[in-house]
This record gives sequence, C-alpha cells and structure tokens, in this order.
Amino acid sequence: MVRGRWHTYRHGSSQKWRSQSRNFNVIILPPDPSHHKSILHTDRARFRSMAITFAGGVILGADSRTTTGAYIANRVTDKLTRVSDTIWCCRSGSAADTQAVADIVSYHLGMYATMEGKQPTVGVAAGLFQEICYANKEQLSAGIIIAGHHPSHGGSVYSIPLGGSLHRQSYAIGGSGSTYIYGYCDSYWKENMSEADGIGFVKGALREAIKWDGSSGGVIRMVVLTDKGAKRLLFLPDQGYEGPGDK
Amino acid sequence: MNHLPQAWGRPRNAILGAYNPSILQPSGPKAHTTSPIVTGTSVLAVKFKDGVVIAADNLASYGSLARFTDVKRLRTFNRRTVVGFGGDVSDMQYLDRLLLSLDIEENYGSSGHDLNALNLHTYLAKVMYKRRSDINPLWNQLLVAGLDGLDQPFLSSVDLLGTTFSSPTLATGFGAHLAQPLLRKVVDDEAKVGSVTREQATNAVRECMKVLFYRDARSLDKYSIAVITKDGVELKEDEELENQSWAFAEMIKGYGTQTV
Amino acid sequence: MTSIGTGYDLTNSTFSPDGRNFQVEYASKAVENGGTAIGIRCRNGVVLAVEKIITSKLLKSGGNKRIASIDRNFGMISSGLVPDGRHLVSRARDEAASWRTSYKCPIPSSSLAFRVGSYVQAYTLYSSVRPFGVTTILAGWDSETESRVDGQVGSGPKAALAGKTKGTKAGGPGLYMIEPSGLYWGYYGAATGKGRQTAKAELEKLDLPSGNLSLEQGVKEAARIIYAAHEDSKDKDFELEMSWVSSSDGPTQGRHEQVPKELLEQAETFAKRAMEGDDDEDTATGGGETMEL
Amino acid sequence: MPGFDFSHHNRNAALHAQGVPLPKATSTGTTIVGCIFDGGVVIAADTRATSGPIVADKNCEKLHYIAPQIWCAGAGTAADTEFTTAIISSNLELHSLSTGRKPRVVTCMTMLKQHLFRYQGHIGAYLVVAGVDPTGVGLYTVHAHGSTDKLPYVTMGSGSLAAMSVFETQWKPKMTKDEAVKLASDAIQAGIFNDLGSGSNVDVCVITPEKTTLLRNYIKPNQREQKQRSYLFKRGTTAVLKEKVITREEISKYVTVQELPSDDDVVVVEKMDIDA
Amino acid sequence: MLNANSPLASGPSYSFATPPNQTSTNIKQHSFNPYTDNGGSTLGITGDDFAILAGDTRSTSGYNINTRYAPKVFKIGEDDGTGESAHIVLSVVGFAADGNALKERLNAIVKMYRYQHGKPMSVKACAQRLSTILYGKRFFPYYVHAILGGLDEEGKGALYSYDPVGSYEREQCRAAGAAASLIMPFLDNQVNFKNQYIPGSGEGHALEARKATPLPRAEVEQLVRDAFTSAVERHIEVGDGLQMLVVTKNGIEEIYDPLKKD
Repeated sequence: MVRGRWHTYRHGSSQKWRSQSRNFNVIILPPDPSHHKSILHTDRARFRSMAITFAGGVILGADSRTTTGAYIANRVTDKLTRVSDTIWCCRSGSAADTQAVADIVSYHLGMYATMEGKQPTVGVAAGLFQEICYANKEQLSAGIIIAGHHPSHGGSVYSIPLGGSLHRQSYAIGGSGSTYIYGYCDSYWKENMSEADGIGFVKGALREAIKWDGSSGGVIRMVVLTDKGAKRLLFLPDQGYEGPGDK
Repeated sequence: MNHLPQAWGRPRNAILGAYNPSILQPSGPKAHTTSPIVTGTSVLAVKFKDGVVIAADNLASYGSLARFTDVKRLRTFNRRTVVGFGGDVSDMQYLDRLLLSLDIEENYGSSGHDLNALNLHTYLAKVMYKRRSDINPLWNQLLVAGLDGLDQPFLSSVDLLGTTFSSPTLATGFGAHLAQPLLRKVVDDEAKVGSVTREQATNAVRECMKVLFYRDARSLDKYSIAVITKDGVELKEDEELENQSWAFAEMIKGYGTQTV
Repeated sequence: MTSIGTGYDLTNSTFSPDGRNFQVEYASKAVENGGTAIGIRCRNGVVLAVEKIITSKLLKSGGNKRIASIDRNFGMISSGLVPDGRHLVSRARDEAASWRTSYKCPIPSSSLAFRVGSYVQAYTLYSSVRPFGVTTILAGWDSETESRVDGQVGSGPKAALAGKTKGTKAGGPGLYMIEPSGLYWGYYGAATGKGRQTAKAELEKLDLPSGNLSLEQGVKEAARIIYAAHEDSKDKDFELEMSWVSSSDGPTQGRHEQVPKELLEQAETFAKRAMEGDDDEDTATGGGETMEL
Repeated sequence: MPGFDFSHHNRNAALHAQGVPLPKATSTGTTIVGCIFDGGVVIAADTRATSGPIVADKNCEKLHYIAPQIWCAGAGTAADTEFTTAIISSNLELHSLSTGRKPRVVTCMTMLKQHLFRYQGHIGAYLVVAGVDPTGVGLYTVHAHGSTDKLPYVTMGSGSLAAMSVFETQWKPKMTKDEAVKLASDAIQAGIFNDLGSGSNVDVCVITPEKTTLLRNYIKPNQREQKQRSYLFKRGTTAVLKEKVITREEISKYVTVQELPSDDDVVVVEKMDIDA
Repeated sequence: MLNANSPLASGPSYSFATPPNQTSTNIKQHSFNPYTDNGGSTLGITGDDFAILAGDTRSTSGYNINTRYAPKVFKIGEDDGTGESAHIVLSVVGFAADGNALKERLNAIVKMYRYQHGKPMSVKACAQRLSTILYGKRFFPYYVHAILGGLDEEGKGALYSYDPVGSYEREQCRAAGAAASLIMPFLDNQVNFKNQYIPGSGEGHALEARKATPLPRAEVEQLVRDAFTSAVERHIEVGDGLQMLVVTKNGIEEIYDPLKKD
C-alpha cells in the first residue's frame, strides 16, 4: 500500500477509491524485506553512475564493478537499465532492489505507452520511480538516476537519492563513491555541450572515480539518448578507456 | 543539544542514553530505516504589521554533503499562504503533493471561501499528529505563514510529533538557537507586532540568514524569502547573502602562542 | 420512435433486431430538452458557455453554477439531466486525481475524455443500470512545456531544452463531447442541448479549424451563439454562464476559471446587440471592433 | 594519573551500563562570552547554576580570578571549572614569583590546555581566558579536551549560540571599552532570555593595561518578585515532639566555644533574603 | 559544551558528563520516540464557590523556548467564541500535542452532550468521561497530567486530577507538571494546612492539627501567584506568563500576569 495515503485520512472510509485495472494506484512489494538480502549473495553496487544533459539529449554513464564486501562479484556489470525506448536509469544501492524497482517501472511505462498511445515523459517515469522508492523507503536501499529523451521536451535528468525525494538536475551523479567526483564535475560542467564533449565529460568523471574509489572499476559504459534513439558506448581499461566506443 | 534533523524525535540522551549512530552510515545492511536522509536546515519567520516574512536557504544536505543546492523549501499554497519546510526532503515533497491535491479539491467549491493560513496550519497539524500516532512520522518541522480569517498576520509551527506553537517570531532547527535570540529582539511580544515594519522584519530575517550561514555547517548562502501580505505572496527564490564579514580573519594567527 | 410496443426498449443492454439500443436513444432525448451548451476551441484557449434556463424566480442569479472544474485545467458542462452531469463531474475529478497519484502530473485532456467516455459507455452494457441522460462537453488546456513533476525540487538545465526534436509540439487546447452512448470525439466547436442545431450552424461559420479565433473573440462569439440558440425558446428567461481556460501565458495561466464578471457583461452586451441587428448577417465573423481586448 | 583516584571507575562503568544512574554534578548550563576592544578585553557571564532542570544557584560567580590582570569565565561542571582555575591560578602565581615577571595570558592558557588534555575530557571545564599582560591583550577559549582557539570574540556554554548571534551581527573591530561592555552584556542577556540553562544576572570583568574592574551583577534584569502573602508562622505552629537541652559544658567537650564580644558584632556570613 | 552531547563524539567512556552508550546489546534498533516533554507547570485550587486553574505559558523543548505564550488551561464546551457558554476548565501539561488532542476530544464531547441532551454536562460526568478517554489509550497514553475544574451540583468548587492513563480523584488542590514537586508541598501546607498545628492547643502528640477550611478567592489567587513566582525562581522550564481561569457561578474569568522570562 502506498505509505500514508492522504485521501484515506481526509475522507475516512466513506471515500471509495475506485481502482482500475489499467491504472496503477498501489505498488506492493513483498512484505518480507529479507527477499533482497539473501545471506549468500548481498550484492551492493557501490559505484558512481551519472547522467548529463547535452545539446542533443542526455548521456548516462557508469562503471561496471559490483562488490560483495571487498570481493568483486561482477566486473562487467551493466548498471544502465532501459525502462522505455528513450528513458533509461542508472542504478545504485542494492542490486536486487533496484532491479525490482526498474522492472516495475518498466512495466508501468509500457502500459502507459499502450494505453495512451504515446510515449511517457521522463517526468512520468521519474514520478513512478519516486513513488516506489518513497512508499517503500524502509525496505529499499536504492539510489536511482533517471535520464531520458522525449521528442517534445528534449532531454532531462532526475535523481532519486536514498530517502525517496525527487530532484530535477542538469546533471546528476550517484552512488556512495560519487563524493570523489563532486569537485571534478562542478569544475568541468558546462551546459549545452556537444555530444563529443558530453562523452568526454562523463568519461573523465568516471575515470577519476575509478582511480580513487576502490569500489568502482572495470569498464565504462555509456548510453546516449537523442531523438535518434539510444546508442550504447563502451570503453575498456586495457584500451586506456579510449575504445571501442560505439563500434 | 543536537539540533540536526537526525536527532529530532529521538529520546533525549539524558533519558535513554546516547543514540546509536551506526545506523546513520549510508553503507552496510542497516542502511534503510525511518530517518531523514536528504535534509533541509532552518526556516525563519517574523510577523510584521501587515503580514509575515519567511525565509529558508536553498540547500538539501545528504549527511554532511551539500548535495542539492537548488531546493526551494518555501512552498506557496493557494497564492496566499507560504509553508516553510525543514527536515526530510522526500517527506516535504509528499506534503507538497498533499497540499496540491487539497488545493485542487478546495477550489472545486464555488463558495468563494478558500483556506487561510490558520486553516492550513490546523490541517497540517492534524496530518502530522496522525502520522506520529501511527509511529510513521513525516520527518519535518514546518512553519506556516500567512493571514488568518481576520486578515491578521498568522505564523505557527508544526513538527514531526504534531506539536504546535505560535509566536511573533519562529525558527526551526539551528535557527531556533541562532536566529530566535535576534528575531526576538525585533518583536518579543504579540502586542508589538503592530509596530514592526516590513523593512525591519525583512532586514532582521536577512541578517539572521547571514548568521546561520556563518555558524550552521548545513547551510548555504543562497536562499528564498517570501513576504505575505493582504496583497498576496511575494516570493524570491534566488537571493544571495550580502555584506558578509570575513576580513577580521587577517588578525588571527595560530591558536595560542604562535604570532606569525 | 418505432420501438414503442416492441418490448426491445424496456431494458438497457438489450438490442432491437435492427441493432439499436433504445434506452440509449431515449437518454439522448433527455439531452435534446436540456439548456444549450457549447464549447469553442480557440487559438490560445477554450471557452465553455451554457444557457441556464431560469425555472424559478426564487433562484439566486449568478448562483447554482453549471460549469464545473476538473483538476486545475479542465471545465466540464453537461446538457440534459443535471444530477447525471454532476455524477460525471465527480467521476472525472476522481479520474484526474487518480492520474495525479499515479503519474504526478495533470491528466492530458485526451486521456480524461477517454476515461469519462469509457465510464459512460459502461452504463450502456448492463440491464441493472440506465445510461446517463447527458451529453458532456469537456474543455481543457494541456501544458505546452514539460510540466513539473508534482512536488519536484530543482529545475534542470537553464539553457534551451536539450535535444528537443524540431517541429514537435506538445500540449494545447482540448475540446471533447461525450454522448450518452459513450461515443466521444474531439471538436473545434461543440454544441448540445435544445438549441444545438442553431449553435452548430453558427459555430461552423466561425472557421475554427484555421485557428485564427482568439480566446477573447471566442468569449464574445460563445455569448452570441447562446443568445442566438435561445431564440427558439424566447418565452423562457435564461442566464448565460461562461468559463474559459487559456494557455499558461494567457489570462487564466493554464487554469480553468469562470469568465470574469466585466468580460462576461461585455460579451452579453455584444451578444444582445448582435441579436438586435440579426438581419445584417455579418456578425458571424467576430466583428467586435469595439470589443478588442 | 596523579590527583584523581580512578579505582571506582570500572565499578561505576559496570553499574552505569546496567542502568544505575550516576550522581548528578552541578553543571553550569551557562552563557559566557569574551570580546576584545581597543586597549583591553572584557569577559562576561550569567549567574545561573543548574542541576537538571532545577536552579541550584541563582547568583553564582562564573568569572574566576587567575591573576590580577587575567580572569577566566567557566562553563561545564561547576566543580571542575572552580578547581581547574584555582590550581592554574596558584601555579601561575608561583611561576610569576619564580621568574619575577607578570604572568602572561598565553602562559595561563597553555597551562590550562595541558592540564585539561592530560585528563582527556574527564574534567568538564570549558573556559574563556582573558587578560592583559606586557605583550598585549589576550582572549582564548579552552575546551575540556584541551583544544584552544584565539579569536576577537568568543562564546561558550549552552547559551553560546544565542550569544554568538549577537556578536555576529554587532561586533566590529576597534570598539571602545563602553561599547565592548555593552556588547558583551547584550550577548549574555541573549543567553539569559533565550537559553533555559542560563539566567539571572550579568557579571562583567573589564581588563585594561591599567586595571581590572570586576562588575559583579552589572545588570540585574531578573529581580525576584515580591510575594503577595506573608509566610511567617506563629510560634508553636510546628509540633515539638521531643526536646533536649545541651549545656555549654557538654558541647565544650567537642568544640571550642568562644564568647562574642557583644550583640551588635554578630558575624553574618550571608544575609538571607526574606519577604516580610 | 557543544560537543559533549554529540552522539558521534561520545565514545566508550563513562563519566558524569556522558550518558551510557547502548552498544552493549547487539540489537541496533532505530527508535522513534513519539513523545516529548514541553515543560511548564499547572495547578488548581478550589474554594467554596469557585475553582481556579492556572498554568504558566512557556513551551520548551530541551534548553529552548518554543514560545513565551502557549496556554495550558482551556475552557471546555464553549461554542460562541466568547467563552460564555463554557462552565468547565481543563489544564493539560506534559506533551503539548497530546494535550491539545485531549482537549479537543473532551471539548467535542462536552459540546455534543449539550446539543443532544439540551443541558450542560455536569462536572462530575465530564470528569468520569475524561477518565474513560485517558484509559482508552492505556497502551499508547496521552502523555499529559490533566486537571479538570468547575462547580459541582451544589455550586461548590470541584477539582479533579488525573494521571496519564485515567486514574483520577477529586481534590482541594493539585499541582502538576515540571514544578509539581516544588509547588505541591507548598499547597499541602498552605491550602490543606499540612504540618501546621494550633499553637498552645496541647503538648507533643496531643497538639491539635490546624483544620483545613475553604479559602476565599482573593487569598487563593495570591497563593497561585506566589506558587508560580517561586517556581519560576527554581525551575528553568517555568516562566514567561501566568494564565489563570477562575470558574464561578457567573462564568469563567481569565487573568493573565507576566512572569520572569529568564
């Protein structure tokens, strides 16, 4: 049940809330919070991930390390997750939690597109993410950045940190190790960069993070979202993070 | 004397002993719990003869990290009341949505009556008290500023426990310690509100924002300020502190015996 | 009404052999006697107007509003059984609120029309219910810019919208009319109620699809059309009620509101003058030189 | 460690962990301030001492003598501030006698911080040290753990934020003596009226190269209200259940009895303040 | 001073200054404490034909003053805005939000009683009802000490005092709240003449105790003021203002006197 639904309070039980099957009102997560904290596998993505706006849309970027304690459980993780064609998110926090949340949002966005016959805005996606993160904040450990491109509104970036608040930003960085790159990003950030500059900015920031933060490492993945759709980029450490890019 | 939102609503140390701070660490399996994560600091407000001045800085902190510097914590309701939020930002956004839906429903009625600041405060106090009674508090302290049913200045506070109080000057969080002494010098008595001008009230609030920036480690030099009068709300959301005093740092050398 | 005596008209949800649902058709009859209601979709907003027949001298003038607000940016007016209209208003408000709790933004007018339309249609399917005796006009303005997520903090990039696809347009005026069958279409100009034929004829003269008519002109034309449509039932007193919703940079800032008193009075003066000089036949093209706002 | 006996520490720790409350020390939930002016320094304090929510002393002295031209304002545990300032005062006097020079404020401050650091915060003394010596004017704060700060205006105690707000809005360099005294006492009054741990009167001490002026109860903004009724009881109201007379001879076995010269010269240590 | 109570700074040390850490148990549970104490004090005294309820107007949290004017004594059952329709007074001290909720509930009940029965609720009935309300929240109590005052069926001053879960008793006088332990002995001695004997009425145990008789109103008002001016001197959470509500057969009279603000 959505936490503290106000209308229940304001109208008492006399207000009948008609729920429609096509229209989600309530998001229920499994009541047992231990579902994502299995003893065998406590994956925690303690990386930085980021998303920026640029002249043509948005770019998402992330490293690829997932750790369980000091052990690297996955060194080629893909933390950039598609929730609709041109709305993607970067997940940080519990891998199980964020995957579950992304799957739910993905479902709702799909329903929206089908029912309304048009693509949802990034704001709608962000609102869905927030509702789940806020209403289940006691159970979840999820920090999510949502970035996307919408034909009529262009690119936008939203950040939802741990407590479930929603912040619209020009660019967002997240994950517990992101503290290492606040200075870098603040110094080098420019609005309305070209695509190449945007990719350079994201790559530069992630390289700093990989350099200083033990919990991040591996490859750099990016997704560029424009009116042409989604384009994936990959940069490998053994190529000095120069390539192969979008090849 | 811990005024950070993390300490609100906790038993005083004198009663139950120190609070275990380990749960505040953002890592480890104990990370999720009902406690504020992204937080806003003080909100200040003063009544004057025609209305109320209210201010809050534009910062949302993540622990000690100054994470979001464009968070507007003064929200207008119904074009005639301002609510200032301290504490958890996600709960602030929840309350903002609640107020939005309240506003929409209130405007369905065509009676011409709309909710004034007093009504809004009563409503919010009941929401907050209900939530604390469900042991599911909204981790905020709010100041409600506007005019009451008789068009007199109205200013009152509600916190996460549902405690309410009213005074010619109010300040939440750190402001309760640093700003209240200064604001009370401007008006210490309801009877004297009538002799305070808008300029006096605004200047006092701006001066306090500066003191808070000097002395509150979770504050910012960019802030929002609103003046509410019969003519409506004048809200400025991108103010910056002016005339700060730092030059005397030159005369400080060392911490004791050092002289160069 | 060839149905009388055939028995196929006694319950809802029963077709006649030639494929008609008579209960729905009877519901439309209820609408035909209602006060005329119209909506005009203008370049920068939508106007709603209704002819409120005064059934008693004891009614307060200017009271008993017939046009209702849905959320902040929609107006709704029904012709036919007034209580049925109120029920639909309540349903529409719930739908709008439900959309907001789900998606944290206002419902688009097309979606609201779809939801109300579906609801009305559901009342043609069961024998336990009767169809709604109203035709409803729904007017709204969808934000042209990306609307803020409810409760949002922060504002994103200050520069021009990043990567907005050229030539795309979002939002704008919306005008829908929902009939007792649940059938609904989007319109440039919509009319229902007793004087709908006259009103439709007048609306067609306005060349609405060209998008030239301004909201202010629309207000005057709406008043004039209601007065013109009233000609058929001249013996009854009526009151004109009008509301409008404009773009976010227009007079109502994207909200649905009653047309201000002064403007309403001006429009009525204009309408009355047009009625007096009805023979001139030139009033249809918004010739309100004296009325330019 | 010399001075204190820590042998009961472990026992107390164990009891404390089980929830046995420790005895409450009188603490001075306090406002103390200091401020430099052109040619001297002023320190000031309120006069309330509390024990929990109860006012233990309405007019205590929180300005402590260290040397004629060095004074110290104390916050924290009352006993700790008193004993710490007393021992440093004593040692500083000895140091002054042995060197034949006037004591310096930095010396006093260094002795205090080293003393407090040695006790790792267990001595709960939070001090403002101020004075004038041949090198000039000095103003420092000393925290219980042994850290110090050198600043032109300082505040400490539970009312320190209230007092600091006054300094932050009104302090300016090169003030006159009168301006500084006014500012310091305003800061104390901010504490008195806004902090429940502080109250009653304002004590001020002004130190210039020429002299030290202690202005005890410089401002008394909280005079006790006159009672509306008389609470004198008629003799015999209290029941006497048992009487025993001790003779002078008997008591002389235990104490020395001395005859006072006359009734007029009765030594009154402190006169009690009673309403009629 | 500033750092002494910071939870992060208090390591595993045991001193008078630092409260114990709860690190001994392995269960690390976050606790939200739904209660707080807003300080202040109230008292009530009855006479032959009146009842007085009084309270200071300070509201505190920790060492802070929330406001200098937050009433703790309320008229119950008023519905005309002037207070003339009320004949019962209630004082609440402790957790102000609970106090307010309790006041509003009792207020609604007393009003409903009058609307339904066409006569005002008796103080006796109201007192019993208040007890029921309090006990209704036996396992999540209203954290308040309530005192109810009015005139009984015979027109005599009536005063009822309550514990937080509804145990109550009719008394001559009662002090509650922060300074209750300071004021109550004073009232025992001055209202009920405890520990006072009639001089010369006997020897030793035969000495006759002074009998309590209802005091005149003027005298009681003086006692109330003296009680509060004394409490203000010695309790840090009491001060700012004194609000008195006096119930007589002519209605309820409100008196406000300033108190010290330090």
